[in-house]
Formats: sequence, structure tokens, C-alpha cells
Amino acid sequence: MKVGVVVFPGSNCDRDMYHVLTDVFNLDAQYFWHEKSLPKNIDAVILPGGFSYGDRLRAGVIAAHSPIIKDVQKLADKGIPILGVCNGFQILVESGLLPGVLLKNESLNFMCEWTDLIVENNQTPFTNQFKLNEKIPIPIANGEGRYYVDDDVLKQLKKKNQIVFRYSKIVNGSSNRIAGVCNESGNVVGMMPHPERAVESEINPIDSKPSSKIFESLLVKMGVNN
Amino acid sequence: MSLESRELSELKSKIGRDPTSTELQIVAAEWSEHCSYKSSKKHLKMLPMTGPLVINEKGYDSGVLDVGGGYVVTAHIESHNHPSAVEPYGGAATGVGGVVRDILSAGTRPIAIFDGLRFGNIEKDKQARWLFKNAVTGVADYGNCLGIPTIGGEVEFDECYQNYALVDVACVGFGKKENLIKNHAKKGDVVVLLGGSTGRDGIGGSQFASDSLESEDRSAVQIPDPFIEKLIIDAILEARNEKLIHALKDLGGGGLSCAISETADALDIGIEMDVDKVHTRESDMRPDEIMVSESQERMLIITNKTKLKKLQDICKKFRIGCSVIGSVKFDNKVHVKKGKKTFANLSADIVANATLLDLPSKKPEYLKTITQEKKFKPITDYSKTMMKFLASPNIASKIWVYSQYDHEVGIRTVIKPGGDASVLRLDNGKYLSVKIDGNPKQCYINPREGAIGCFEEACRNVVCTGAKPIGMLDHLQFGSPKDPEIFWTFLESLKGLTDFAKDFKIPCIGGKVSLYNETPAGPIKPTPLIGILGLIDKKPLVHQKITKGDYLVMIGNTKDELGGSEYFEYIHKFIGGTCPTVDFSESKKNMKSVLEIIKQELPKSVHDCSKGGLAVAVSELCMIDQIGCKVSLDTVPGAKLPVDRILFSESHSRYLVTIEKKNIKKLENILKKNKVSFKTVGIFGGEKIQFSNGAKSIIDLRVDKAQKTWLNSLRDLVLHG
Amino acid sequence: MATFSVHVTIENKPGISDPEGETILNDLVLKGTHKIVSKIKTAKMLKFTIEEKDKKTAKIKVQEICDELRIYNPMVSKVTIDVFDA
Amino acid sequence: MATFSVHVTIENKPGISDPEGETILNDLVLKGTHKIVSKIKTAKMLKFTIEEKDKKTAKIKVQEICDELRIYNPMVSKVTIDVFDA
Ligand SMILES: Nc1ncnc2c1ncn2[C@@H]1O[C@H](COP(=O)(O)OP(=O)(O)O)[C@@H](O)[C@H]1O
Ligand SMILES: [Mg+2]
Repeated sequence: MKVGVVVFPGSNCDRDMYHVLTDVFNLDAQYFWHEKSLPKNIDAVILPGGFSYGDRLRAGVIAAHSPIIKDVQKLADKGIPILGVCNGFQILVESGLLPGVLLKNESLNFMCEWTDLIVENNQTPFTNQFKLNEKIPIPIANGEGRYYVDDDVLKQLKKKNQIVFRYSKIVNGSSNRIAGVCNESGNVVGMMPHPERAVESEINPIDSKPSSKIFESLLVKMGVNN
Repeated sequence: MSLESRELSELKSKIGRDPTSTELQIVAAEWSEHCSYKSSKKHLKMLPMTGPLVINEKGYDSGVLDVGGGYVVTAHIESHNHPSAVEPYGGAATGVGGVVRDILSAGTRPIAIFDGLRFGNIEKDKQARWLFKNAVTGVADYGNCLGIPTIGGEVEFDECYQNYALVDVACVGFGKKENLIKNHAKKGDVVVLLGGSTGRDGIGGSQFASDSLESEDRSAVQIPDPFIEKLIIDAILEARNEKLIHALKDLGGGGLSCAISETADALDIGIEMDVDKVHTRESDMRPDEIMVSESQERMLIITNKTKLKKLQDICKKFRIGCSVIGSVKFDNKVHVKKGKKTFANLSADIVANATLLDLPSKKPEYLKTITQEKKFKPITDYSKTMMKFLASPNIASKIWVYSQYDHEVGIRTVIKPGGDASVLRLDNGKYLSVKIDGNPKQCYINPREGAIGCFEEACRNVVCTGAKPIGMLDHLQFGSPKDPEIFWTFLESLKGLTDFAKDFKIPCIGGKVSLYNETPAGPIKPTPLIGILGLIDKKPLVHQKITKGDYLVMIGNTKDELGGSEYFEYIHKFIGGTCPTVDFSESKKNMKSVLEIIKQELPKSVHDCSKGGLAVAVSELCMIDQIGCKVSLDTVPGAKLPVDRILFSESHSRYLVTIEKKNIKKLENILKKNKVSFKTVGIFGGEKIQFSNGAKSIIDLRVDKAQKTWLNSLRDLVLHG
Repeated sequence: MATFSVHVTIENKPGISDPEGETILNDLVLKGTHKIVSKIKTAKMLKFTIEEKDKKTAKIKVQEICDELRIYNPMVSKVTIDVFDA
Repeated sequence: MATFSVHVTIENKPGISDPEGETILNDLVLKGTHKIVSKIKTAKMLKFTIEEKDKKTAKIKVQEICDELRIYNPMVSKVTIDVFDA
């Protein structure tokens, strides 16, 4: 089972994600530089966090034009699980794989803090091990993390069950307190918080089990018995 | 940028001719205080720099410690005071960039950043607020983009920094010992400049750092580019893994001039370079401008011709500039050409080694009377005073600052900012605990004891996490060394640090000197800053939530030492009194005992007692865990003192231990065996922070109210004045 | 061919909040001064230096670039394009 | 009194680098097919809506506000202020 971790110039959570996939969940992970292509038989793709192209112009917009995004798109169409975390989410949104846009936080500051997520959709490849409304303590770290959609799109998202995670309280002013969404078929998921920072009890002061289920869900989806 | 006339004649006599204008610029940059340490170097030698864990290699800009299992930790500290005082955003950001490159040049990956920030009175002074806000954003934007967590630091406000800023940045690196760059050069090696392009920005920067602000050259503004820096880090580490680097040096103060001459001098080689080969931002730059430009985000690499191709491929991948600017010679000369024409040709050894000065010193007049205390207005309502104190900028929580810093990236941060020291996990199964500390209020009153106090405080902080101090970084920041009174305070601080370091066997692994820190109102207070690295072999003490019925045990004596305390200065507006003094044997005993009880896993947490004294330290414990505490002042260890002194004295070597009742006997046995002065002074529970003296209630505060004030007041001050 | 300076101003569409502008305005209001300012909006500008045969073509070209490369996000932003002689 | 729209454009002084503009040019625009663009500079704009008696006073007032709130650092940035009828 191979999971691809896509690396853009300025990605900085790629190594953290790789560590979690390989050392914590025993998956076979591989880095893919943004100018390379993705193999057709890959089992899942993760776009990690960071500051691709220094967040210039808008977070994620330049990376969204990378050659590898065309492959990501193709894999997405085939139903392969794809996860974008933080900057990875911003890139998925900017490349049109996910709806909405991520704006500057209402505080206008970069925010690094722990918060609680609520699981709203437990049908995706990254949430199938959760109960609905389950709580996940998890850190956020972003400057442009305010998810925005207009009311019409929000209605659509709700109707099509595309809201995956919401914050339990107001964090950055995002529409409907949305923290993560998926595409219509549910295989492409984007989220602002960092699950890779929360799955090891040594660095998670609260509870590392809920975040772990994000990766365990992927294992189940791919039929891996760990 | 210019040499003093004495230095000019010295240069002429050393080279036996008139220098060219490019040579003059190169030498002026390298002989500046910032690059040459001409006023301080003679004296810095007194610090102990060796130890069983210290690895010394030539040409390193950072200290290296062997932490076992084939791994090393590197560390360095720098400041960017002058640039930050005029352009806080760019100054602070490029300060981070500079020290990160120092860590990188040893061949280690930067894994943590620390920032020490000092400004004027933000309650009264709009300028100070502006400086503070923008410096924080500068550190945040740069460190966050690099993906290096900023996990600790300090913030302090004092009138002495009016219209000025001290921005200190320390960086810690980690790597395999076998990957350390062993700086060397072979015949036929080439010299490569890698990274951002060279422009006119920052010309005269190091000179600028050595002048007082009044005579500053305002053209020295540096624009940060953290994105390029991030790519440089990735490219260098990849090149390191491929063993493509013979020697590596970052470009900082003095630009190419310093990098070339110091590398040539350290490796005992000559370097011949062509300014036309340097990738520049503007087409019409003169050779001397190229040589002294302090454009950020550049590294110098020496490699050979076969490895060069691979290095160029890596740079291409990461889309960063990479120019072969020269070659290694064996004539020990710094030879700067433009095409065929020579613009400078000097012995590296002359350029890199300015004549060291031995400046006169004299005990300052003000110190004669500073210990005298005046009569204070008695405090009628301590609860009210305490609320005011918790809201004061120096005491209030710094969460507004560190929540803007990504302190989790890299997934090493076991103990996060907000407590005492922060702790990182290392790949060898051990943990690294780090803290930086300064205390200009106490250093002003007693430069020697104040400096020792900073040292002990930083040690105390890492000890609270269960770490044994293994290395120290010092950053000595003072006014003009040409003033003998200021120079005296510099020497006193240095002597104090030396004594403590020797006695405690904590080697100095690096440091920095920043002089000429003068504001329009005069010199800053002496501001030595100490960084301590501590190592934990097994397991750090991670704060466990305090619950009802837990005991509060205080270790160490409280003494009548309120000189330079926040209480005197903020509540009574008084500068003076007796500065806290570290009793070396008591300090050692207490450190050892705290480490022992942590090893036995007895405490739920250990907290350092310092700024704001016992009253603030206890309140912090309560506010963080949202639980009340009843403290009896009459049980506090130490001689009998008036209540305000017990509450607010900032005596050193004191720790607050939180412990479950069931473990208290074991704790007492260890502390008694070690002959430590201690007492159970309080018990947790309820919703109030209460201090009493005998039957008399002194302070009675609701935790939730105190917490709200303490958490929010700094943000409110910054945002709304 | 001539060189033109084309200014692209990117700002939020009406109805999309602009916390930065609001914060600056609130700062003013809180301070009690400058009551005469009723609104502050922030925008981002990109100044392109471009070779084209005339102003009109330059403008069209830059508009194309902006649309194609998503220089602005049409969901939340709008652009104004002005052309000047360089 | 009349209502004016005052545009404050803040950009790095000439000679001071603009990393954002460079990245947009090199990594976005020039990677496409748009080689006719030779430079991109970024700027920030604030649009004030203000009541004043005339354009000149409006401009002076806005300049004052920008200085007082330290909206830009004159060491790094230059500003241009344009006044329009609202
Ligand atoms: N106060 C000090 N104490 C000990 N070492 C110092 C001190 N100041 C500077 N040094 C050491 O001198 C060397 C040169 O320092 P520095 O000028 O900061 O290097 P760089 O070339 O990176 O600017 C470093 O090894 C540094 O650790
Ligand atoms: Mg350096």
C-alpha cells in the first residue's frame, strides 16, 4: 500500500506527515516533488502543510498550478483517497478540487493553538472510524484558515454532506465554523487542523486517540490490517 | 562606512601601501565592532568554552554539543537591535534568518527558535507598541514560513529602551555527528555563492550595528525573504547528505567581505573571486557595494569541480541562485577582481583580525547610592494591587505573542511555550530543554549579581522540566564601550557569568556581543541574555493538572532582595535596592534535589519562582489550571520579613513543587537528606487565590477573574493602547 | 511595441467582509478622532510591466493572465485594471 | 462637506526588493506562456471613505491618519495618495 506525500517548494509539514505514516502507522509512504508525476497505482495521496511559495499572492494559489496537480486531479476522479492538510487544503481549494476559499483569519494573525473538532461526516476515507459528532482535540497553525462559502454553496455543502469537520467553538470566523470539507464523492478531503501533530501521546497533551482515527480510517479504507 | 584614522594608518603600515577603495570598505566592515569584537574579544576568553560534551571545529558560527547516540545539538544566539529599532518587522525577521543560517552552516537542521524581545513602556508609548507588534509579526512570519517552531523566549518592557528595541534570537539545531561539516578546502576547489541575489539593501549594516542610533545610516533596511531561506535550508541539507560540501559559511554582518575573509583565515587558504560572477539584483553595482552588501538569505560553499554539477542541480531543483564566484588559492590572500582587474588583494589574516582593544573601565557613580531604599506608601489593598500587577505588561501572560508562532511544526515539541522551559524530543530517545533569560532591571542595580541571576534563572527553568544544564549561550548587550562606566558593567557581568559557569561546570558554547545600544535618552541598562540547554535522559516532567487537595511545597529561601523587582519598579516606581544574589552552594543543592525528586516521579509539576515573586508564581499555577490555592505566608522558608517582601521578593534558587498528598513523605525525606530549605506553604482547592499571614487574609482573588485579566491584558494593550 | 504599466487592483467583492479594513477603522473610531472617516477597505495591487502594441491590448492581455492564473479568486474578489505608459 | 474616496497605495521604495512580486512573476506568470511580462511589483492599498470640505483637505487628513496609525514605515515604503469623488 503506497501513500504519496506531495512536496512543494516551501512545504514544511511533509517530513512530519511522512513520519506519522511510516513510523506510527507502518504505511509505505513516498515523497513526490511537485514537478514529478504520480504513479497510477498509488493508493492515497496527501498534500501536507507549510508555506508553498511562501504563501505569496494567496496561500496555495501558486502551488495549485504545479504539474503534479493534474495527476492529483486524475486520481481524485478515480476515487483515490486524497487528503489536504492546512496548506494542502488551501492548494486543493485553489486548484478547484474542493469548494470554497480560505481567507485571512478574522484576528488577522497567525494562530497556533489547540481546539476541538466535531466530526460531521463519517463516510469519507479519513473519517470512517468516527462516530458522528465525535470530538477531536487537535492543533491549528495557520494565518489564512477562515473557510468561506456563500449561503447558496453552504446549503449545497450541507445537502451533499460535504462538511467533514466543524470547530466546536468560533475559532477564526469561518463560515458555519467549518474546519474541513470533502468533494461530492467524498474521496477528497481538506482540513485546516494538523492531524499529524496530534497522533502521538508524547506531543499531544490531551488525547491522541481521536486524531489517530483519521489515519486508521485510511487503513481501513485501503484494507490494511495493522 | 569608514575606519578610524588610527585604524587607517595601521592598515597602511600592515600592507605597506595605500588601500584601494574596495579594500577600505572590506576592512571597515570586518573591523567593525560587530564583526571583529575588537572591544570585547580579549575578555571573552575568560569564559570556559570546553567540556566533555563540547565539540570544537574550526570555522563554526554555532556551538556543538554531543548528546549521545551519534547525535549532536548545535546552538547560537544573535541580536538585530539597530535594524529592529527602525524597521521592526524586517529587522526581527532577518534576525531570525541570520541565526538560522548559523545553525545550518554547521550542517545541522534548525529545529527550534527562541526570541527575546525588549521595548520601552508600552502602556504610555505608542512607538513602543508599534515596535513590539511589528517585531512579533516579523519573528512569526519568518519562523512560521521556515517551518521551524519558535518555542520560547521572553518579552520585557522598560523605559530604558524608549524608542529602541532589543531583538535577540537563538536557534537550536540537531543532526547526526557524522554529518557535521568539517570545514576544509583542497587545491582546485571552487567558491560558490548560493541563495538570494545581492542587492543594495543592507549596505553598511554591520557598521550601523556598531554606531549609536543617532548617527545611523537609515539606508540599512533589509527585506526578509523566508521563502528563499526555506529553500536554502532544504538545498543545503540535501547537498550535505550527498557530501557535496567541503566548507560552509553563512553571510551575515559585513556580507561577502566577512564571509570570504573569515573563511580564508579559518581554513588557512586564499580566495580569489570575481564580483562579476555574483548574481546581483541590480545591474550597476560597484565592486565595493557587492562586497559589503548585507542582502539576506545567502550562503558561501566551498566544493570541488566534480561535486559542483550536483550542487547546481540541487539549486536548480529548489530554484535558488548558485554562482561560482571564485576559487581556492594557497596564498592566504583575499583577492577581489572584476573581470581581469584587481580591486582588492589583502592578506586574509590582516582583514580577519582587527587589533583588539583594551578599553578603560571605571565603576559607575550611580552604583554608590543605588542600594538605598526609599520609604514606600504602604499597600492597603493587596488584592487590588495584585490584579493591577497581573495586568502589567511584564507580568501578564505572553500568549498573545507565542500563539502567533507555530510552536508545533516539526512534531518535537513535548513541552510547549507558556510554562518554564520548552522541551523537544530528540531522535536518540532523549529530550532537550531550553530557555533564555535576561533581567536588565537587576543587572542595572548590580551588573555582576544580575548577570549571575539570569544564568541561574535559565538553569532553574530547565531544571523544572527535569533537565540537567549542559551548555550556555550568552549575549552581552550594553551601551557604548567607550564609556568606561559602561565598559565596567560589561566586565562585571562577564566575570559573574564566568564564575558561575566554572563553578557549575556549564560550558559556554557560544554567544554574541552587541555594543553601542544607545537611545536618544542614553545607554540601555546592561542586558546580558543567557540561554541554557538542558538534557533529559529518560523522561521530562510534563505538567499534570493540579487537583483539589494537592500540596504546594516551596524549596529555597526568600530573602529581602527586592532591588530591580517588578514590585518595586511597577508598583512603587522605584529603581534601586538590593539585587538578589545567588548563593552558589544553595543553588546547586536545590537544583540537584529538584532533579532527584523529578527522577523519582514525585511532583505533579515544578515551577520556577522569579519575576513578580511568590505571589505571581502561585497565581500562575492557579490560573493555568483554574484552581484556587490557600497559601500561608508565615510558613514560607527564609528569615521573617514583612508580607510585601515575602510576596514579591525575587530571590533566586526557589522552586514551587505541586505534589499529591500521598507523595509528600517521600519528598520530605529526599529534601531533608539533601539539607534543603523547604516547607509546605499551601494547599490547592476552591476558586480563589488566597494568601494569609497567620489569621490575617492578605490577598483574596477569584481565579477566573485573575485569569481573564492575566491572559488578555497584553493583547488589549497592543491592539487598543 | 511599447512598454506599459498595468495596475491590477484586487479587492473583496461587496458583501465579503474585510477584517483588516474594519480593524483600522475601529482603531480610529475607538480613539475618538477622525469621525469623518466612514469606511476603510483594503486592496492588493499588482503592477505589471508589459510589452504590448497598445494600451487596449495590454489591458486585455493582463485581464487574461489574471483570469487564467487565478491572480484573484472570483468567488470573493474582483479586479480593476488600469493601464499607464511606463 | 462632500464625500471623497481616498486611495492610499503603499509599496516598497525603489531599490528595495519585493520578494512577493518576484515570486508571482517567476513562479506563476513566467511559467505560463506570458513572457511579455517583465516585472511585477506588489503594493497594498487602503481606500478611505471620508467627509471633508474639499479634495485637498481630504488628502491631508488621510495622510495624517496614516502617519498617526503608522500604517506604513517611511523607511521602507513609499505612499501615493489619490483623491476621487465618491
Ligand atoms: N559573548 C560571547 N561569549 C562567547 N562566545 C562569543 C560571544 N560573542 C561571540 N562569541 C563567539 O564568537 C564567534 C563569532 O561570533 P559571531 O560574530 O556571532 O559569528 P557570526 O560570524 O555568525 O556573526 C562565535 O563562535 C560566537 O559563539
Ligand atoms: Mg552569523
